[in-house]
Amino acid sequence: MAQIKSVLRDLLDDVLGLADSYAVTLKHLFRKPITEQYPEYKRLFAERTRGRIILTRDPHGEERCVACYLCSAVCPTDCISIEGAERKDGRRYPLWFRINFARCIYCGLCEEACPTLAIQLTPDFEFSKYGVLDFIYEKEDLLVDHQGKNAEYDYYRHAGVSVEGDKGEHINEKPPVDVKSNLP
Amino acid sequence: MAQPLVLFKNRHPNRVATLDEYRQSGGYAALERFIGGKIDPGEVVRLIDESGLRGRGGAGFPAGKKWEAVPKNAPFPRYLVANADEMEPGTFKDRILLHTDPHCVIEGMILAGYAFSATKGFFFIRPSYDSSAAIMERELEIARQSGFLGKSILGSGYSFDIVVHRSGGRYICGEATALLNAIMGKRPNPIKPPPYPTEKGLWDRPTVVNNVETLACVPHILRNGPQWFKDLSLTSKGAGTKLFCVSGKVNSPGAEELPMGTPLREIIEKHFGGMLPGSEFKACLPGGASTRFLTSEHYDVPMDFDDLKAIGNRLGTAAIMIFDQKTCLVATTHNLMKFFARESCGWCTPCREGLPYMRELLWLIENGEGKEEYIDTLRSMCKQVWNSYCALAPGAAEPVASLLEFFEDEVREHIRLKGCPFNAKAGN
Amino acid sequence: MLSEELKQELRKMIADAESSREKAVDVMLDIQEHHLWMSDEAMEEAAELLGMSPLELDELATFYDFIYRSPVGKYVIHVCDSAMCWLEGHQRVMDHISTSFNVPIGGTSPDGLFTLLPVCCIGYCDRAPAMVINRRVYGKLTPEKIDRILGRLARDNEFHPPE
Amino acid sequence: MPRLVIDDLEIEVPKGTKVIDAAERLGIMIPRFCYHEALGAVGACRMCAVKFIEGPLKGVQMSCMIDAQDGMVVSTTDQEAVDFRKRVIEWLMINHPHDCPVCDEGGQCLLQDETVSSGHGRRRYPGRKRTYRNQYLGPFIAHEMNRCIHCYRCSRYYQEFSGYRDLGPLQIGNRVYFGRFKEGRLESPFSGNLVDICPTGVYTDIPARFKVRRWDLQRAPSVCINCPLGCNTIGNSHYRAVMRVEARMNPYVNGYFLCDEGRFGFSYTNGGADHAQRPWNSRISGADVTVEAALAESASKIAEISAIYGPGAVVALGSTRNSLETQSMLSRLCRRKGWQGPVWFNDPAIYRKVRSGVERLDSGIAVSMREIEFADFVIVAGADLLNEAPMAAMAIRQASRKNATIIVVDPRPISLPFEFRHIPAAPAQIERCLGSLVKGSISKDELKGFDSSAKGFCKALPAKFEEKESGISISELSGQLMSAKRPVIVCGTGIVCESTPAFAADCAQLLRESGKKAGLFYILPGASSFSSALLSGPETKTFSEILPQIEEGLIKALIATESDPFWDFPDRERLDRALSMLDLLVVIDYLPTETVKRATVFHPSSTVFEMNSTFVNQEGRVQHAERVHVGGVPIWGAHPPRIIRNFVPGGDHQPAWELLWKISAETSMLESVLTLGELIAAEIPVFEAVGHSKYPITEGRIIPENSEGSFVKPKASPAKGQTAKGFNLLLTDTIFASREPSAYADTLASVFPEATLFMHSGDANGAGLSEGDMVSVELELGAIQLKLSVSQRMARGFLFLPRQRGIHWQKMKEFSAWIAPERIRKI
Repeated sequence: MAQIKSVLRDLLDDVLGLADSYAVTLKHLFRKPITEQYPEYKRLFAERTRGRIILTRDPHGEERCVACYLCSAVCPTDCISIEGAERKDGRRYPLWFRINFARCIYCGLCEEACPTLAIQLTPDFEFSKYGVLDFIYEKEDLLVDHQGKNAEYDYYRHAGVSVEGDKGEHINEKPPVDVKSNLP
Repeated sequence: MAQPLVLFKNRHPNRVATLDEYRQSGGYAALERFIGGKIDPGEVVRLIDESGLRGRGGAGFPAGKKWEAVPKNAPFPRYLVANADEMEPGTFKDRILLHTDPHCVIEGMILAGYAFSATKGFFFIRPSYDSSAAIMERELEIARQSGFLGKSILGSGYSFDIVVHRSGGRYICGEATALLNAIMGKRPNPIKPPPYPTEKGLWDRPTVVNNVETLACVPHILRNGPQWFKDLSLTSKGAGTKLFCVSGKVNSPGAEELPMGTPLREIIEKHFGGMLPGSEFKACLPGGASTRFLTSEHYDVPMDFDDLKAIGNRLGTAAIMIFDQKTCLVATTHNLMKFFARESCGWCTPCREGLPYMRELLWLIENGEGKEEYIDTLRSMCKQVWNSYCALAPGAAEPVASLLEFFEDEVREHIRLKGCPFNAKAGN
Repeated sequence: MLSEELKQELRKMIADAESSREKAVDVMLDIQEHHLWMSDEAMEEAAELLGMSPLELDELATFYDFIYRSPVGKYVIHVCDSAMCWLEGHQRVMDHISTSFNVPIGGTSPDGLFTLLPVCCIGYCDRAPAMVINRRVYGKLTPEKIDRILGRLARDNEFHPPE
Repeated sequence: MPRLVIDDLEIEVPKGTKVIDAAERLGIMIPRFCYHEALGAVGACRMCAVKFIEGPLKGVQMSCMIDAQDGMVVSTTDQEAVDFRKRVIEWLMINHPHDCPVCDEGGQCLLQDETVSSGHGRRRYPGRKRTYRNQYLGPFIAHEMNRCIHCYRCSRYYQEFSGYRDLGPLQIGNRVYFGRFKEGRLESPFSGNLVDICPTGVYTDIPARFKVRRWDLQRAPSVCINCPLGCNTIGNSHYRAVMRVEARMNPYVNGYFLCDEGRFGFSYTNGGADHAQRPWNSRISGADVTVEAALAESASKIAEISAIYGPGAVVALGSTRNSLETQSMLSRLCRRKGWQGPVWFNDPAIYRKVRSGVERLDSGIAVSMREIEFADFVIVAGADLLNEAPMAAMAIRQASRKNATIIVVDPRPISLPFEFRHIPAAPAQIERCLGSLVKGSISKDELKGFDSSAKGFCKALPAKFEEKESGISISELSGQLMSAKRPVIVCGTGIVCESTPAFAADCAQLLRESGKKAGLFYILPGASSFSSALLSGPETKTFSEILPQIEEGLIKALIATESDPFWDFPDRERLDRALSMLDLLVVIDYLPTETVKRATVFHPSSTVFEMNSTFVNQEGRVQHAERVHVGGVPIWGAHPPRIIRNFVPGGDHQPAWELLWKISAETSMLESVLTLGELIAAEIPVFEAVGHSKYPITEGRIIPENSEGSFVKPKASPAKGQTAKGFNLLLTDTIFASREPSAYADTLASVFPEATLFMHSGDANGAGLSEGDMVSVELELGAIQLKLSVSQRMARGFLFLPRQRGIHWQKMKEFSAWIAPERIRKI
């Protein structure tokens, strides 16, 4: 008797189990689907998404990158190479700037390391090429015409090195010391 | 008790005492007796040591001890420097002394030089005392003519000459080692001993640096004896008289010679005409800008080295700057800090960067941009600047430290009101 | 630019010293008596006389208050701005000189007569506020007194006797 | 020896050791900015504060200012000290700009390190930052005063240590400014050390400016090969280019510092700014070929010529910039193949001087630069140190700062950054002057104690030397020398007579016999003259002696290994003619020399930065230079190409010894000699003797313990006074422009001294010439034009012409010339 009882209980459990999953299926039949029809439909990503890397410009339209080599130093896959140079007015810039996207893992450390907010990751994640060389991005390919995520920041206004104009014209600076001043 | 006049014995309004006047008052007698009489230089040192004469330039180091520090077998030439670079704010006693009785200083220099066999004396004087320098040069020539100075003084075989060295004007030049650098034509940065100037000073030769007032006391002590000098003081530990210069909110500011240990109250009320009408004594700086504020609590303190030390203060140069209840001490301290920050020689970090930092904070407090946390920052910096290279920064910290100790309420009031309750104007 | 006469005089002064560098300040003060300030050429010539490099002399010149490395007027007015003078109204003195005699603070009047500079304590605290003009000191300044002193200098090129 | 406890560790240090150094010995690095071992303590930055807990001092004190004393208990981690140091950083940072990303010091900045380590991260100071304007300080050093933290290291180094007077502190208080009186190039040829000594980025290295960060550099210990001193350096490379050279501390050689020629004269290895100046590829008759083709061509042609004309028709040229490996290989090959050579020098006189000098050095008398610093009396005979071996001048300056007497006996208008007595004796008079000086210092008692040869030498020394013009009394100087304890004789090998180096050794020997700890220091030409002298024997020829054989057609093939006869052989036309007669000119080099241009077969060799190599400096110190990078055409300066290659462009170069071995086709050689170390030891037996057969040899001196120093009887020096009317024209070196390889560095081109002919002012007056005139000097093969400089402080009857790149002095027929007065004219 007890045996029969247990068989029946098992049977009931099985039926209920089936009914449960049917119920879920049934429920989902009437739900809005989550999957999207990529690439026909493209979703908007958050600004902070870590996708393709760009080099931004400062509010005056100058290159933000000063070729400080911090991004290449921090890069865990060593995919950034740079050579720094100096403009006539004393401003540093990258003579060339190369990212090997075939190696990039989009970790965003370069963006964190960048002291001038030049290098930024964008939501663009679609990256497939036929040739390996096509993954090698040069400065021309990386440099964009906008400020990216930080519209106002202008590193050279804070830096304390003069580019154009005299010393002491940056934010929070005193006029330059006049060595020959008669003032005490 | 009558005011005993020693250094100011020959004081005439608007006139310098002549050599004759000085001689009539007993001048050059000590020189004749000691150098002319060829009494051993050691005797000079002994007498000065016994008299308890302490340096009048601010530090209060016993003069005799300093001369003794010149090693007996030290090389020649040896130099004596009279420090008339009186740049401590509030201090002007040396100027008055030089305009009163220059020969007193000259004789003091010669005797001091004799004490450790110096051959040349430098009279180092600041540029704004140009008139005093001119008087000195004139009187030195007179002394030279009279045989008190130059080759073989009074035929004794001891030669000593004095040149006037004009400074280009900087507070740090008053620091003994910086002063030596200044004389040698180097940048006047202090040098931390050892070696002490008494071993390696000017051009690596033994050099003694004494304040002008200290030197002026020497002939009087030698003439009248050490006990006489000791008895001049009102306190048992003190010795001699002291030139007190009083400025600020009193009726007749100026310099007076008073016995060492005269109480502050007596100085102000009896000798300098009392506080200005409508003014009440709030605080004073008892010994120039690098001493601590002395509050009315200690209005009766005897003005002597040890007594002031006992209440945590210093006699310094005995330049008493008196502030009344209408004076904003934050603004005053800011002004003092501005002075010290500007006069830092720029050698060590605490002084060069720390003092402007403190000045900036005081200025912000005074001008209503102060924050509570500045008080803590100031307080810790007051301690930390003690680790600087020379004594300038520790001295500069004294007014601030005492401001925060005795007048913290006033400082907090500034911060609370976002401005100065006295409406004082601190120039930055 | 230094006259041969002056150079001769300076050479003599230097020869009397223990070491030539000792006279650096005196030489510069002397040159200023004639040329008002230490121009680069004056510095170079003075350095040569002293056996120093121009830089070594400049190390001293820029250190000291009373050596002027920038052009100054005929009369350099240093107004004390330390504790006592500040308390007694050094700012009023500065402002008065500045407005009445057209001297910018830290600069020189257009006629090249006066230069106005602050200075730290000059030891005339008992007669505050005080000022130094070409190393002559005037205390207890009032607007009237300043007008008298500077007026006389401007008019007659004569120093007012100290009071 | 005081014992003290620092951070619970006990240490015993020699008396006079500062607490900061005692801590360093325990491995505790107390932060510091102003303190530097070479400059000493001044207590300006107050960064090295520690707390003294027990002992004679208490409280927070500066560890650089306090001598270690018994019983001190010091804590570097005490909260009060830590707080104070943190505050000092805050003070220093209130005005420091926010420019680390664009500062070349970033990544190697002491201030950056200490700021991070102190935990100071946020600026609390509410005021504004102080700013300064910068100055132009020349082509080497960039100035950025905003970054200054006023540690005074630069002015102390520049004025006190190196002895120049054009950079120092101006102004007062927190406006102190370190700079020059007026903008302009720093006068010191040691200015590059400012970069190393500045704890932050006030002075940065212009050639390396903005190129690379320290963390991206490939670094390796290297040795400077421009002059014989062998200063230790660090080569720094990136993207296949040597970016900068820094000084490497070696207490015996260069200390912490380096001269500007050594520091900035490296760009030859990169082929200059456009990378085109270096011959990168193998060539046959001017056309680029593969490495293998060139090697095969050389090997077969050499074999062919040997077969036809005999091996004696092949000559191997080496030079004094060869590495020890190359020199040993050359020496071995010549012997085994029967080639003539190796030839090391052009000028037979120089060769003999170098050899006689090296023969006379022994480990007892040879001093290092470090030992010169402790000398109390230095005699420089026939050497223009600042131009011939700059860092030696710096070493003598340190002796001078310790009050040593310095005497320079040299006919040239010497200038040095310290006080010295100059006796402008003619080259033939140098021995006379030196001899009388030494003789005067030997007392009669001392003379009695000498053995017969010393006695004989001493007695034969000239008793008197009159030097009227300089007004210097030799007898007075002799008196000073008599009381000296550690005299050093520095002897040049350039303009002096052939007998002088040995004579100087005899004088030093005599001083040693008289109980002094005397030293001898030679200035040799080139980085490896010492080893070339060890590798040569009495029959070794110089190029001048080989040249007639080429002209006669006896020699058919020349193998020039890093050797350029055009560099220092006088008669260029003759040389050109002779070389064109050769059947084969094999050139192995890394510089674009004139000889390279004429090569039949050219093989690119590796520079010192591209291989492991060994050099022996002029005091016999063996030093190893490690390979810094593989080399090749550098990438910087232009966009790197977008191609994928499996080879390094310009990467064909090989060490010269390897190329030599390959073209010799001497395959059997490795059977008898297994390693480079054994090769060297086999060629230079002294290596074996001092146990240096292992390779690489990284340290040690190879001069024998005590060579038999036998006194040579001094010859009677010629009588003074000129017979014929005219001038003796001598060639002399000048800094930056006279030495291979640095003279090929385009970084130095802008500082090449102006071509100047030196003449005594009396002579000039007689000839109607004056300072600054442009003159034309008619040499045997043509005239040269250059500026005239006159001086009173030089020997009369002499003209000195700098052997400098860009002056076509090779219009002389011999190594010196006799110029009649009419052949020098003002134009």
